[in-house]
Amino acid sequence: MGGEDIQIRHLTVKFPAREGWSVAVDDISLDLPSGQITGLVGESGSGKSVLGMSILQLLGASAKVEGECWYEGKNLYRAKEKELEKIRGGQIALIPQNPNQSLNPTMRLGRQLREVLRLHGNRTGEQGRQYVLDLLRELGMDRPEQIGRSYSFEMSGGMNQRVVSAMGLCGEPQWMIADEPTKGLDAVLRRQVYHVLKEISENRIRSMLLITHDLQLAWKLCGRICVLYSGVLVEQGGGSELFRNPLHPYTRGLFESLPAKGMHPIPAPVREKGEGCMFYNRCPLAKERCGRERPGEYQPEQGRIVRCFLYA
Amino acid sequence: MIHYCIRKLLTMIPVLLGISIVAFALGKLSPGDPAIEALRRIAVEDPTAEQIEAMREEMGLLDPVPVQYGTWLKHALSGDLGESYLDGTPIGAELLRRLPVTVRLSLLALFWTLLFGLSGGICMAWHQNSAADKVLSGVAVFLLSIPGFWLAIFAIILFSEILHWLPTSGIDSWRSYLMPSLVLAASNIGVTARLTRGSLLKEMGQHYALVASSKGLSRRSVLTKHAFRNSLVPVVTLVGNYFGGILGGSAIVESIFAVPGIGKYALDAIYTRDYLVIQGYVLFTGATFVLVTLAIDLLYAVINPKIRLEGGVR
Amino acid sequence: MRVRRSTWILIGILAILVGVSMLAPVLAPYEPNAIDMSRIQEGPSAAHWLGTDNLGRDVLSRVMYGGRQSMLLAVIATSCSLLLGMTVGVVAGYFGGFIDTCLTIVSNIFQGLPGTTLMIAIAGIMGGGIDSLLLSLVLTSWVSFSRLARGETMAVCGENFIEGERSVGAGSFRIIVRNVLPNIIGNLAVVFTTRVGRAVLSVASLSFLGLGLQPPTPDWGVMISDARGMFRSSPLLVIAPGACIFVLSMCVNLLGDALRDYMDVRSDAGFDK
Amino acid sequence: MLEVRELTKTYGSLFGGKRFTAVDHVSFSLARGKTLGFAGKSGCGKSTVARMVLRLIPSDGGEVLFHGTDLNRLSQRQLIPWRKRMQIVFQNPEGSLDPSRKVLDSLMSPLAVHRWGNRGERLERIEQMASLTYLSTELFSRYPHQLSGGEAQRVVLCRALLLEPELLVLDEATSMLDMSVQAQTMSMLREIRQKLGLTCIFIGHDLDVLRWFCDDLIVMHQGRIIEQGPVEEVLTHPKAERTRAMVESFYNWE
Repeated sequence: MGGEDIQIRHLTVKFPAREGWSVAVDDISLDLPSGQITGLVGESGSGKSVLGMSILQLLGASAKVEGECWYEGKNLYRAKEKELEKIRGGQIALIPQNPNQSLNPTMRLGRQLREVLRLHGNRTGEQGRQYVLDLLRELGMDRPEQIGRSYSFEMSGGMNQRVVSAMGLCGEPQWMIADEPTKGLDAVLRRQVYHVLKEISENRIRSMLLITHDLQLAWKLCGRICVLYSGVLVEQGGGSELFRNPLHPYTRGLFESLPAKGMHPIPAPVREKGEGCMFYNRCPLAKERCGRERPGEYQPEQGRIVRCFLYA
Repeated sequence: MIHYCIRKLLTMIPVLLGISIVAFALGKLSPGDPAIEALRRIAVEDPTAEQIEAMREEMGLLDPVPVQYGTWLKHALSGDLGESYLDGTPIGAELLRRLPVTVRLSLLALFWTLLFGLSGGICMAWHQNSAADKVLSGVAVFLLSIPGFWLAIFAIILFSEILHWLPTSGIDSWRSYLMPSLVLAASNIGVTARLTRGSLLKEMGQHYALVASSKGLSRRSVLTKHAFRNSLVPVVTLVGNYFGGILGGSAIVESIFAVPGIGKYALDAIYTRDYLVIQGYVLFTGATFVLVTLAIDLLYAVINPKIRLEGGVR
Repeated sequence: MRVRRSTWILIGILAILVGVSMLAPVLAPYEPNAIDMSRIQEGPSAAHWLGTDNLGRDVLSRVMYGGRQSMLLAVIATSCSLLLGMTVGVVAGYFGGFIDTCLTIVSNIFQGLPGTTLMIAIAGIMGGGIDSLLLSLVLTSWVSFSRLARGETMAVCGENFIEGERSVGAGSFRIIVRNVLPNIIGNLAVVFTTRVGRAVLSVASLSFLGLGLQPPTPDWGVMISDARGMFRSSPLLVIAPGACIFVLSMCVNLLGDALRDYMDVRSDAGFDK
Repeated sequence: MLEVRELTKTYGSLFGGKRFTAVDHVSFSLARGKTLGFAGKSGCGKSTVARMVLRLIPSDGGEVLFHGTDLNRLSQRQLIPWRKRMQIVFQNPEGSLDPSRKVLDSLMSPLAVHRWGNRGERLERIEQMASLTYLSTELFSRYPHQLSGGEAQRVVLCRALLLEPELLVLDEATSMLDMSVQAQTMSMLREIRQKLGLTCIFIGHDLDVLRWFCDDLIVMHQGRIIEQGPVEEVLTHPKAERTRAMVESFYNWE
């Protein structure tokens, strides 16, 4: 268990837009240490999913990816397709968002699960079947044999969530990327997902990247948290410290808007966007400098990095 | 699955009835008086008004239309579609004798459609936006835009008259079917190829395909093992329509290549104003088409487990 | 979204085809039916660019005239089918229930008969000519519009904004005209285009069989039918009108594709990630 | 102001098969200026209740008394004047606006249906409501797909308020929005509710949001009301077993 760290250097991802390019991820450098869960937190359009998918090189042909992503001495952004196929599912697996749409509607679930075994690992035949059944049982399914014979549309969303989680685990990877696992779920399902992820992280895979907009989930699960705002990494730090004492004005605003904290909104844009900080137009603490210049990364205390001139 | 089959069978009945009504109506609408035609056949060249009236009475032409329809349908169901005005041969038997030729021709054309259409579509999707894709797309548009009868003339000139590879007309051997079936399939090959390409690319863009590649499957495996089967769903849905087009279009091709199928029979009948034959032709083609569509619907259920298991609505 | 250059070329070719056909009485060098028995089946010459046919008629003039009726027929018939199919489909899709069931059964019956078969039968029984062509074209193609319109209407009606309109008190007629139609008209337009192309081919095929437009009408299909046996001696008689049909139908098909791409881009424009 | 008695809705196929009761004899009342929350698992029937109150779908039984008039007895035509007194905002902002029409056209439509004023007056009214919902007039000439989720939802809200409704139904109106956008929308809603003296029905599944916005709460399960009362009371001292489980699973994950 464990594996190696993933190091992302100067990642920029652009998509073709009507005029020129739209930048989804803007020059992000980030270490994902092995052996713990790193949370990638942000709202829609912040580029968190794009960043996660870029590690597996699953962004599609139209995306333009610049930068480096080092894992086991290889730059994944430059790796050959054959090498990537070994890494995907075998070294780094994905728990996708939207489990109902993540499964092939015309293939039985059992076959979709065994497919991973065939690609990675050496369990075959009966041994493989048993392995999958155990895995499903461990994730809280009562009758795994029956699930193997079913199709995804016969199952509830919560069940499919477990199936895709099991699918990720089948290849016995070192790393797991969970992409928005609680998106659009109600409270009951959300708690189930939390338990599945916790179970996985405690007993199977310690190194995980959790991409989410769900601050509570991140807070419960993550050892480290990175906050993204419109393609820029604004703050990173240890999970509990970050939640106890958020530093970046955006992070603070985000926490304040939690229902439990009374839903105090981040102000609507009060001034024009400048050349500098991405948050400049909404920031209550903005100075004139913030509009001109991009803040660098500052380290106000051990283990915490903030992109804000307040900590310069 | 059983539910689905029963429902499909049930929806077939009004369609078959509707087709029979259309066929009956066509017969009623045809110019000329069937009584006079019938008298002419028994060599009464200049019938008197009484003779005509008596013949009408005998043929049931004075009954109310629904009753006439009922009688006609009863006869039709027992295979009696009347006799040809021209030579008095029973039309039902003649159609039945010719049907295998048309069905063979149409099924062969359907086979070409699926063979070339699917493989062309897969090839285009696999090499998306490359030169091969563009060339094949061009070929597909070419095939679906070219008038079939024009293509047939060129084919005969080239393969029969210049190269002497294939016979011009008739059906002496399997080689005789080759040219007509390919001409018949041409436009459908174009349509199928384009549809398959679009459908495959759409499935390749679905979330489950992305997840499949995240498991480490190569693009080829994602396409062949996951996307292909799903992409067949819209293709199979439309295969029924193509078969309809082929079956109807076979009349034109049969006429050009002098293939003795039911289409040629009907066209010859039109030139000799043998309206009962046309009526029978409509009924026969309609019934054949409905049966094949039913078979395709069942095939559809095999491909799409959602329908097989839930009898879901299409 | 800008219109691509290739689309402009297509529109240009189509405009030339339509324009030449419309202006044929002005542009054509000869009367299309003027018989000149002294010049039978001549090859291309300065006087007759495309030669003459077996009755000494000028092929170029006949080709120029040859698309007039079939194009007009195709457009009129397809427009009628569109109106009929759209009305039926929208009504069935919007109101659902019993009306929908009835209309679906009717359209199933028409779908249960191969189009060409019905066309041949109608033309055969009514005799060739413009009215039987019109009738058979409409009867065979309205179903494709009604099916599409029904499906699209049902999809649109599943959206919240229709419920929103209803909740402010808008009536069914208003909703259909102002909310449903604008949202489904794009896809209907795509089908309209491809259907016009098909109708041109159908008219030509029926005329070729002698069941459509009748000789001596200068029509592409009729011309090919007349010249069928003379291919070896004067191939231009078959090639020229056929090429016209082919180019016309290809342009219409490609225009349909361009229209579809345009619609897709418009509906995907909300893409942001 | 609003009184609902024994409202029922069943779904089922025409030819037998399983009949399914989506809403089972639901009764509640709502006083002017109050906000009533609905909570429960997805598929428990809470959205169906809301749609039946507005008669967007016909009910199979029961009464909806709005100012003493039973809306279920009115014909579609008789219903039109009542329509403008109650409005609804749906969950998904993209689907709530006609994709083929510009924002301003969508905003004009409710006023046009009720033949409200002339064009100038309509425009004035729209601008007035737009400022209340913090909508910039720049957005008026855009198509819905050019709006963000939060903007689209504000347009829908603005549209709903144009006819000065007394009752506003919010059907999971913020659950598809981002956290910060939700906070923005909700605080705006609270402000507007106070300014216009609106009576609201709020359907949601985030208990914290319900607690923050509502006066009373109804908890539904499989089409039935299993608990109702003041929101604090219900959430802090749940009586029904299922309510307790719901509160438990929301606040305590372990």
